[in-house]
Amino acid sequence: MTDLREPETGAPGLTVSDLTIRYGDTEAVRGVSVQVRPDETVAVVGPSGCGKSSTLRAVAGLTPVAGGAIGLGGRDITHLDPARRGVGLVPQDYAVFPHMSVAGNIAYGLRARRLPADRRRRRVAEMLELTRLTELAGRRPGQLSGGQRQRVALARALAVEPDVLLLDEPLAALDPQLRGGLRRELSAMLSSSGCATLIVTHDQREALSLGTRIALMREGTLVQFGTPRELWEDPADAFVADFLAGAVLLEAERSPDGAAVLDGRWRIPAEDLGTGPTGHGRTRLLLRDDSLTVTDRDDGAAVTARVVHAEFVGDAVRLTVDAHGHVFGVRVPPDARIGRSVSLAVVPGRATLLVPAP
Amino acid sequence: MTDLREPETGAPGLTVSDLTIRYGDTEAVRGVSVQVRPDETVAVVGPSGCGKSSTLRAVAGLTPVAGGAIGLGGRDITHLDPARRGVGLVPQDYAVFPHMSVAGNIAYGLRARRLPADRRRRRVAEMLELTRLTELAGRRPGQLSGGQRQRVALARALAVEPDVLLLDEPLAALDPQLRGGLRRELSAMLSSSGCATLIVTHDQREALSLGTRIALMREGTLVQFGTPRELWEDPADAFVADFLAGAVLLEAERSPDGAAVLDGRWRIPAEDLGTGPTGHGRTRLLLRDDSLTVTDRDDGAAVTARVVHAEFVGDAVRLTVDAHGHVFGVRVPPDARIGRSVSLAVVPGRATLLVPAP
Amino acid sequence: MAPGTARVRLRTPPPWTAALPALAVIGLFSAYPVAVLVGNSLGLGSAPADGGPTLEHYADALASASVRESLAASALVAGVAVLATLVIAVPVVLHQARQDRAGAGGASTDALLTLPIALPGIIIGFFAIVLNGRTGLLAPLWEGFAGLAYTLPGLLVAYVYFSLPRVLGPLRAAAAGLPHSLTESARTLGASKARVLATVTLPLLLPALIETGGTAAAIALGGYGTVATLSEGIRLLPLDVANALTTGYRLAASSTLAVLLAAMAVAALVLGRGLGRLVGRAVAS
Amino acid sequence: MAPGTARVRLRTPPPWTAALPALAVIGLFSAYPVAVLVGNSLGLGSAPADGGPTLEHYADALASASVRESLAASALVAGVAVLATLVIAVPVVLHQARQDRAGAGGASTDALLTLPIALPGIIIGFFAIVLNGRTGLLAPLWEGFAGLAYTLPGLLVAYVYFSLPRVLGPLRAAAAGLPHSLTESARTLGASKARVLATVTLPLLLPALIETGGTAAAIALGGYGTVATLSEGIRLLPLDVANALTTGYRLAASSTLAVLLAAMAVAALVLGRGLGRLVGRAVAS
Repeated sequence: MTDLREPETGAPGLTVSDLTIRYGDTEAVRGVSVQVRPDETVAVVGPSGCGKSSTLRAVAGLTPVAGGAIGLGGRDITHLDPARRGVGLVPQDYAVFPHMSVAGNIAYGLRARRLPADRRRRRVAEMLELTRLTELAGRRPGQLSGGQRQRVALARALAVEPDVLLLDEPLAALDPQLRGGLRRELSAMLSSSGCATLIVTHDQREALSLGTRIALMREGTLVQFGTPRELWEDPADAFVADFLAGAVLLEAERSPDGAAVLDGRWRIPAEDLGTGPTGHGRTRLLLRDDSLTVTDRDDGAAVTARVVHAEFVGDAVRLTVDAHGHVFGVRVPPDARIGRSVSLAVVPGRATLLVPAP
Repeated sequence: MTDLREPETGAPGLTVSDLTIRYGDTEAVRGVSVQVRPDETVAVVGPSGCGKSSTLRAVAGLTPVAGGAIGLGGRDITHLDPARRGVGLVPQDYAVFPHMSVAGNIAYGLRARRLPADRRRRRVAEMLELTRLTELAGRRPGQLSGGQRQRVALARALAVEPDVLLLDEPLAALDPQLRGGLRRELSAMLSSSGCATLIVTHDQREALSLGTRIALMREGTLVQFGTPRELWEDPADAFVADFLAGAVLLEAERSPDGAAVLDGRWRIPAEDLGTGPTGHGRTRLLLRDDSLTVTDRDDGAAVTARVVHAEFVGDAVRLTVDAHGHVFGVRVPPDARIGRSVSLAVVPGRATLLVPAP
Repeated sequence: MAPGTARVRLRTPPPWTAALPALAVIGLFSAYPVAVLVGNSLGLGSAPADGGPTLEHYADALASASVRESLAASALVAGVAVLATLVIAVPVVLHQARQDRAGAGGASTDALLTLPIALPGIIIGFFAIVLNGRTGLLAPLWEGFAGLAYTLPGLLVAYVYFSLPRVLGPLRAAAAGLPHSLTESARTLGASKARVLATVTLPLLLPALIETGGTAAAIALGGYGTVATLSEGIRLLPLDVANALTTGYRLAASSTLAVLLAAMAVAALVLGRGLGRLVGRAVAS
Repeated sequence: MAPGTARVRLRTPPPWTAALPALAVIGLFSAYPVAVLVGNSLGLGSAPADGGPTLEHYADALASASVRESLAASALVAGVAVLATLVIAVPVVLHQARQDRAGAGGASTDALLTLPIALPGIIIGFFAIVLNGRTGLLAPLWEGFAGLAYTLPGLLVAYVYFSLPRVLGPLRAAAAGLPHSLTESARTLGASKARVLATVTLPLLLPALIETGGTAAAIALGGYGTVATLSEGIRLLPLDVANALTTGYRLAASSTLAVLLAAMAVAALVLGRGLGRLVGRAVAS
């Protein structure tokens, strides 16, 4: 309200500009800006309590906005009644109306909009087709599986041809064993619906696989917003690297013969390092699970680390090691003999030095 | 009860022999045999409804046994009162007594056993130390985090020096983001307690990392029981391969120049294949996510598959493909151009032909 | 300890043994006195006055105009009062559910609203007299208020007040049990607040409304204190029962009236529960 | 539609405006009559008989031996009856909770057990007379049964029966809410069933026992029907209130008794709730 900048709410798709949400005295969301273009799926991801669900609820009009603006399809909907926003919401529990059939659920929004009966029936049939529920049209939700209920909620939300589809933790309520298959199914239905979509999730795998762009939030603020590859290959900070890929991001100093990290206690030769451009200013070294290996060398190119823990992960043993206060994951072959401390070196080509563009 | 074989309940540790559990007319568990040696952690894993929790509850004496025998520390406990079994149970919700302090919880079993006050205090102090709860000894459970509550339940169960520790889905109630760290913490505490442990979980990663042996159950029966590497490298059947590693197991025919799979429609040259011994009788080909690659070759060494789905998984795109009715996962570089069908070949050395020992 | 004595008794016993303690409580406190009462009303009592099985006591009772009037008045007062109570209670509990979600702790409001459950029926009758008795406090405002307490509208108001705190608790639990995401989803689908109320909230609340209404009607039917205080006016069934008992100790006749009253109350309760469950199944399956 | 009229009113309004509808219901149906009643009892009534603020009506009431006796008997009957009810109810609800878990649907047992909630107090008094009145059915068995209904033990039994169905519902919900894993864990830790009951089940059930007991005591205190039927014997406070009302219309004196009765009932309810919450906080924090 006190924001003097003109919020950009005129673009097509969804535009969230400088959104702030307060619950009592606590700011749940602070100055978050996210855009969802038509035909695009943006995944808002972050640990629990990061404000991602509040952001989605604000877009749906279910949570009051303390500052900033929300635009949808060129209209400013910041303070519009939820019934007039033109959003399609699929809540975490799917909220399928238990006292209506599958077809009745899908028709709900169309009845509320007083669509003529014949057009309503046609639209419901289309939605049943899209979500492969035609044979279940007469069933009550009580007789459906979790995945089927999700599809009913999706069909119901899509039936009203919303300007944006909002999915709140779409897979969290489902059996973990089935989640992978249902994620692929959901992804296929979303892309065939062709609707701008905002997905909220705490699971980085879901975000990577469902989002054409990812908005990563932490403690109410937006940390990074970009394509999955941008976030994967050039994380804004150590939190993003860790959250998304379990990777470690170290401050590095580049020299002609390589890079120095851990305050110069570890010098990595240039020939072992890949390099990549970063848009985040500083030179940093990105290490993933498979970037390091245990070595016998004990020169400056290796660093000594204490083994904190070792666990079998199937094709490898994953060591958790501590080197000068930084904790890394290292994969070693399952039959490797590991003592209480190890020498670590970079696997050539597997570690990336992120270098600011000149 | 009608089983004529002598159940082996005399061994140290836990011995479950030919266990059958019925709920009304349905057999929840059928003829399951599992042994847990002292100092060993066995993980019972399987999809929901496979009977793994019923097995644990039968060992604790909380579910009646319809057939078979349960031995613990050389005693037959099949029908013993739960209070006299000498098991330490950590239920899925931790079941920390809300009206007692942390120390009071840990002392509960010692009081029930009428341990003298001084020995009780000493034991409680030991357990507080082991689970790093000493500073929280006076707290009420309502003031604890999920991970701390888990440690209270663990300390309480270990305090009575049980012959076996039973953990029911120990990490399922915790925040997904914290689960990895707490798994490592739990693993460390279990190994320092030195108590025979039976863990029930639905998560294959937990089973692989926590179990010295894994018992994989499906629909009430035991499918395979062995070390994580045995199950990983020589799965008993396609279900085990899929459940544990998302891998595919194909019937294969071995010839001097390689192996033929998919009814001879795909011939893989011998030089591309690793081989391993199998204890499960038939020759089979084990394919993991990273066993296949997309190729331009279109000879007999490649197989054509339809692309069902593609999803970004960070460092790669994971294709779900369908070849002659078999569904595989294939990882390709994130920038690969993929059409509607692909030719697949084995990455040399990454696929294993399991050959029965002669 | 001999082997076997420590065996777990976990095998499921036949249902009737498991239900034994509960059934004993029922038998001791319900079934037997009810049977005796019904027996009395059918002329099977052991008192020398009763001479064998007959329906004549029921015929007598139903032939009496005053009993028929009381029956009708009781049914009317209980039914209409409970309906009015539900109409008042629904917005209150929906409002409370909203407050709860917003975390705007309505604990004190809640306590105040259900406090009157402690007020005896006799006090509520007293309220009515104080306010609307023949020389009631409101009489100077409008002469219609004088003596209103003894009329049908007066009784209705008194019984609404009697039923309200009894209805708020269960209804509040039912309203709190409705997932808020249902109404939120309905709103985002384009339904107005009124439409959401009519198509989602009320249909899903209906089973609880019916069951709670039945129970409240049963309790209102049997509530003696209020009507006893207001006994100068319209007569309800409990008054007749008490009368039959005090004016000459005629066991069979008074048993008959008691059975009629109990049967009406139990019918209201059972009907409410049965219908509530039925509607619940239709609504939520 | 003009811009702005469709704005969502989601900003949290000040608490008092949000509580308005609920407060209106309270005011209309509770606060005002209570205030009037209290005013009357303090001599502030508008009737010409009342002459300004005074505590003399309370002094008179408490000086009367019969009122003092009624007060004591009421408190004793309500308190002891509710305690006895809880003692009977706890094993029943624990048994029901076990049944529920085993899926041995106790729906019909459940229905039978709470059905007597529909039985009016007046009918329950009637039961007592039929069974244990001066010429009651049980009198031939043992002469002590004759007239027992009018004695303290007889009243206690009648009030236990009156309270039981009112207590079973809430207690059952509380018992069902106790995680079964708590008792299971306690058992595997080596505690006998009795020890688990004493150290886990009962302590965790205690807040619900206290709150339910308080509410049941409040309702028992005000229950007029039962004692009215048995009015030949021990006198309880509701009888005095009714008497003061009928024998000569003395507003201030009868208001005083009514306030005393209402205050006792409300005190029982509030004490039960407050203490229950307090113990609950001590138990579960």
